[in-house]
Amino acid sequence: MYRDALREAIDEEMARDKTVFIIGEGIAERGGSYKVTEGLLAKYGPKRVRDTPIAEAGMIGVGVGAAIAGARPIVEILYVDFAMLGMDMLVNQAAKFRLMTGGDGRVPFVMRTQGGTGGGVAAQHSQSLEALFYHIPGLKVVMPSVPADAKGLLKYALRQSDPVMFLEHKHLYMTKGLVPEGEHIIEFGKADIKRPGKDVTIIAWSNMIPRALEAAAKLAEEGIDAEVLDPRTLVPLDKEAILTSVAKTNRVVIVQEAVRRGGVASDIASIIQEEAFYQLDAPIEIVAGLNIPVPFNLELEKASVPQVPGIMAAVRRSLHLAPAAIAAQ
Amino acid sequence: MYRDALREAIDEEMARDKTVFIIGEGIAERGGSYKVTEGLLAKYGPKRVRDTPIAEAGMIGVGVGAAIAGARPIVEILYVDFAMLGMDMLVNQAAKFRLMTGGDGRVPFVMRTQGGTGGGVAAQHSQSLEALFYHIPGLKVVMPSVPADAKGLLKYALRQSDPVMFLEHKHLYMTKGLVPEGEHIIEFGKADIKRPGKDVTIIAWSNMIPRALEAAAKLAEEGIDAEVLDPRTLVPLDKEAILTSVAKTNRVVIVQEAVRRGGVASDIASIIQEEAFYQLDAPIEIVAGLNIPVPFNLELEKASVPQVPGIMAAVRRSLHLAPAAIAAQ
Amino acid sequence: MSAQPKRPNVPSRELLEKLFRTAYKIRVFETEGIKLYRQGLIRGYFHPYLGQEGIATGVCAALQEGDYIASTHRGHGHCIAWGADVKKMVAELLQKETGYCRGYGGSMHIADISNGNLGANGIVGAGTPLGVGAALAAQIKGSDAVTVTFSTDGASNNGTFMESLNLAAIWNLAFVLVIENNQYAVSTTIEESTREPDLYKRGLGIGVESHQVDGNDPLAVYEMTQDAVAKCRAGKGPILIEAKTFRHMGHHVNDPGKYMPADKLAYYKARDPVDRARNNLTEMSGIDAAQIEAIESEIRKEFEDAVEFSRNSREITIAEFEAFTADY
Amino acid sequence: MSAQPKRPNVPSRELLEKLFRTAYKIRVFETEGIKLYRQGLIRGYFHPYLGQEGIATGVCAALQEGDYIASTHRGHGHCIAWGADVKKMVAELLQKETGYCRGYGGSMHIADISNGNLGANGIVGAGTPLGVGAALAAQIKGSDAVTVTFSTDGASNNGTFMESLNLAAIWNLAFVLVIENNQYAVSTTIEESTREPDLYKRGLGIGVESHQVDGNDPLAVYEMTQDAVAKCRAGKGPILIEAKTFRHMGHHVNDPGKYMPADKLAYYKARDPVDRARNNLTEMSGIDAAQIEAIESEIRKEFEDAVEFSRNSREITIAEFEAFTADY
Ligand SMILES: Cc1ncc(C[n+]2csc(CCOP(=O)(O)OP(=O)(O)O)c2C)c(N)n1
Ligand SMILES: Cc1ncc(C[n+]2csc(CCOP(=O)(O)OP(=O)(O)O)c2C)c(N)n1
Ligand SMILES: [Mg+2]
Ligand SMILES: [Mg+2]
Repeated sequence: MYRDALREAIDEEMARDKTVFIIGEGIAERGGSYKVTEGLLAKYGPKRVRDTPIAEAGMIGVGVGAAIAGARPIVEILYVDFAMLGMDMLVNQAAKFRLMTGGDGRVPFVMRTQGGTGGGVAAQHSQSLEALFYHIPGLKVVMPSVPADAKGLLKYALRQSDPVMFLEHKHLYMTKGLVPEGEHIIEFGKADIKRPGKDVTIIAWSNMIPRALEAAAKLAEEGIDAEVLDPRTLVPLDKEAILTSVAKTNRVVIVQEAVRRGGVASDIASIIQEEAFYQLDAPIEIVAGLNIPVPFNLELEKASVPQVPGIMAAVRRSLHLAPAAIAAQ
Repeated sequence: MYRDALREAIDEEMARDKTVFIIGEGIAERGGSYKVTEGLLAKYGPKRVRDTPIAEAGMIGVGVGAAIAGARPIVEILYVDFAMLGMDMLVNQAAKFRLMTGGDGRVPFVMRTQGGTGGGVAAQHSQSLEALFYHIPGLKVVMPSVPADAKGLLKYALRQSDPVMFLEHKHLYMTKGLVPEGEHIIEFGKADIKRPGKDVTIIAWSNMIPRALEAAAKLAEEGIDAEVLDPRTLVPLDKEAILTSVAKTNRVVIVQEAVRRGGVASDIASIIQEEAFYQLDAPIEIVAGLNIPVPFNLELEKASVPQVPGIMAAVRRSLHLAPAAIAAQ
Repeated sequence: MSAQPKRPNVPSRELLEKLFRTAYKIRVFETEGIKLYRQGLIRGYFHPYLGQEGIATGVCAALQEGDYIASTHRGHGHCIAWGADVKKMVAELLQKETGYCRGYGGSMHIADISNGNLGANGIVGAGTPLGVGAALAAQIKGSDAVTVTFSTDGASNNGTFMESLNLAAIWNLAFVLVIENNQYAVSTTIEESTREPDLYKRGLGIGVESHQVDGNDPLAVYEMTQDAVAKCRAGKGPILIEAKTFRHMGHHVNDPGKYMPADKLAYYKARDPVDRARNNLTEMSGIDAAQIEAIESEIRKEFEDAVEFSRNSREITIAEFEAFTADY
Repeated sequence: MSAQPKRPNVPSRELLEKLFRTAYKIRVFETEGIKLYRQGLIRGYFHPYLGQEGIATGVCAALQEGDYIASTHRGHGHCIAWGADVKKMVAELLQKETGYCRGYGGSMHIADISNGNLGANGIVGAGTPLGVGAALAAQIKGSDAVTVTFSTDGASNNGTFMESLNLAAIWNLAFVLVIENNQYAVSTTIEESTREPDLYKRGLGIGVESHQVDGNDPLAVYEMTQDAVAKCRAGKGPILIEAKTFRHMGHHVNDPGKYMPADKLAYYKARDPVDRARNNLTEMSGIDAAQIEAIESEIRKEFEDAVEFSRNSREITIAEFEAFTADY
């Protein structure tokens, strides 16, 4: 499972490198709200696995400071929404430090947190905020969708020297998937084709991957062969892989759970239209969260973020299938 | 001047509505770092014009609370960079409150601050962060480029009921411009054509407007007739005005001082390509800040954000002028 | 422990009954609400106020119309003590259109703005700056309203606590910060979170009058709050009150709370605030068992009616939703 | 005021000379630096440390190799006291490639990571969590390094202060927080910013050993820091030290500082920390005027050389810039 893959990555890296440590709320004895850190306290002791008070700005700040001083902190923030309390430390310190010091200062800092909607936790516990980090040069942004990627990317994160926003999804912790045996490391900036196809490129990440794959499977029954591309890391972004896929399909649908306005999808779209303008046979479709805070009511929550039928409809639009053909579905 | 226009707006609205008040660092006796609030203490007294300690999260938080309780606060944050300390209050409280309360709770809150590069104040005092607010549904984002807009938009901000990020520019405070006499109010969501033209649409805001106009004037000497469109408010965005202009010119250059990756320009580009795909004769060009923190060194600072020649080059590219023609310049 | 105000000689029957009614209503709401949650009727988070009823009860009894409260993620008790309509509360938990937030907010966001309840909050610590803001608005408007923020031991380790309390202090705001020190933040103890578990001491360092009170004694809480509120109305605010208490169960409905030591739990259960309110009422006012029973069944009935009402209410339609969110 | 450690009988001549050299070097750096600024050679912000030299001087003399410091926006003094290369400092202010940050940082961002200087900071208050983080890293690595964060009166009203000091406390970190209370945040006085201008009291509320010292007395600062550092190395950290002081001029080079009362300024100028360091050296070690003069001209020469060096240095080229930022 996704959460076990994350735990394995942390465990292996803590064993390998004694400067790796983890702090967060309820992560020690209790093993964390999503059980990612279960067992680590017993194995690595209270110096390297610590509970914190409810002090997000402080936790992130001390993590950044520890990283500057040469340790490798993992700071677990319960919900990405709460990371807003630590934005100054992320935006003005972690992200800036390397450039401000002319390259001497490095910040090998990893913030692990989770976002997305899930079961009526409402507006302050349901956001997908990757776009905020994406816009801040100096931060890496990682959004694994499957257990193998979760493990490989987290291990890589703990071996490089820039601050990493490692964004998990509350819906994915219990999802299953094969994880390669042995040392399994995935470099940043390498997209993964989760499903090859030739008619249209669906770009998605995190919890939108399962939905995109479900949509692709259903579209296959209609004779539409969709490629599903998972960038896995948004910063750095594998532009090459995206452009290669677009060159093949000439049609793009981007799916993000985050709100439409100013999301990462817009940026990817802006890049594709700039660099592959003459290859596009249709406008790039963006399927995204509505431009609103997430409502508590479950039906409204569901209506607020992309679902499989919405993805399918966007694909059909991009293939210029007449609304009639769509309605017939 | 821009700063006088801002002061007039605050002054007039404080006179009109006794619940309008302003807090910030050094804004009372000292009149603020940019002299926007000069004289207001004497006129409205220490209850409604208050200095605060260095407590950005607290200032923004109490502003939001006061707004919820029916007052009309203006919170001045010295640099938009420092607003990162109050992001939780902006993102999780101010922006969410109306929806979370089913519409009963309103937040007539105005945060005034300034951003942008200017004279070697380096990475933590030079950011253009509008994209972060733009991505958070519930926040309005206003970026006036000339004194008249500054006044009219600030007056409107103080009469509506949603939280407003009123983003000024450090380079604009001393710029001059006509401000209409009498009650001068500008509704949000109305773009302004700062220069009409027919060959290409340059979309820009804040301090990029003077540069876009300068570029347009120089391009006119080359026989290129550029339209310069200033959205003035990014949220709400006047899509109609943009699409009307694009329908006329079929070519778009978007200029923003903020970094390219995940900026508002990308989002506007994504909208145009979606809604006016078949009208575009060339890829939308984005001229933006580099994807890096702003360096201290003045030459590097200058190289980090859009300058007039870069805007001109993008316009020429969008008109398919051969590199040779460009080189000839 | 700092000085506590003296108890007035004889609390009125009216007051004692009010305290009991409130405490008992919270108890019923939470006990029955948990059942609804377990039946799957309530989604999202549900943080019960069981064991802490004495605080909201005592504090709100000392406030008057026009005052403000701001609450926490564990907010049902504050809402009820403030006099909320139980129907609209249950309807909100059941995500119905008749709820306080029309189903948009849920347990962590119930608010009643027109009535001075600035709302529960999903961000630990956020109620403090918001409450200070309401107190600032009151001062600017020249009103004599007092604002109370209910806060927590957990929140007192967050920067917002000192930062906004300091603003209230320099501006002499009519603001009372009530720290409900239930000694846990989920499973983390107060001793793990700070070297100084007497949280009221933090106010002293920034010149704020600060007290400690037994949070399980509704009358003591009431009296201390009354004193604090009077001082605030006289321009002598803000005031900090730390109320020591303990949860009767885990952090939220699905947390078994195994980490809570049995003896400590037993100690606090023996000092149950609802029992105390009931005992105070019987002992000090001479009301008899039948009258108590009548009050209790009236309150239980109110809750049952609220559930009935809520079950019969409809949810917001997609069309209404689209209209409501059209200008976002 | 809390207890101060007793002065050891006779400070060594070595120590006294070190204190004087440091204080004087800061004085020269700032005085001459301001001239360069006024000539237009330095851009951006320049916050002089004039009048506060006693603090950085005393604190850093009590530290040893391997320790860490984190600084403020007014950071030149800390940097110099820490033993920085004046050449690289001036070069940085002149945005040259030979500067500490190769011209990328400027006055507010000078750092020297490999040497334990975590850097100045443009965000008031940010040095505290960063310093606590360095202390945490040291604890995890099993090193006996102590971290000192220089902070300010202004920063102590910001949430980061209590929030991160509390983390240092629960983890018993080897961390010393030095609050340079110069009684102003730009033009806002400490009395306007808090009801309790004795800032060290804030540490007491969270169980942190806290002291106050005369920041204009380098020797007193040294002794108190030495004691604090020893306690930290023995696992008894963190410790808070409030050093009272006053600026000799406005907030930054372009601030005339008219709001500073003349009598207060005169009071503090009469207690000039550089004079004190010089007097201590002459009085307690018997060094003569000629030797003092020799030290002073040596230091002035060092600064002049640094200016010469910096003027002759080149700036980063656009090609280097592109290469450096390629992977952002
Ligand atoms: C800023 C923030 N951090 C973390 C959480 C997750 N969280 C919800 S309740 C809670 C524990 C709260 O403890 P305390 O503040 O003492 O209140 P109590 O639950 O004891 O009433 C935590 C960590 C949150 N909601 N907000
Ligand atoms: C978070 C933040 N808010 C505001 C500022 C702007 N600013 C720079 S220095 C300063 C005053 C600082 O006063 P204090 O912290 O006491 O330090 P001092 O200047 O007295 O050394 C202010 C408000 C800032 N740099 N950072
Ligand atoms: Mg608690
Ligand atoms: Mg100061």
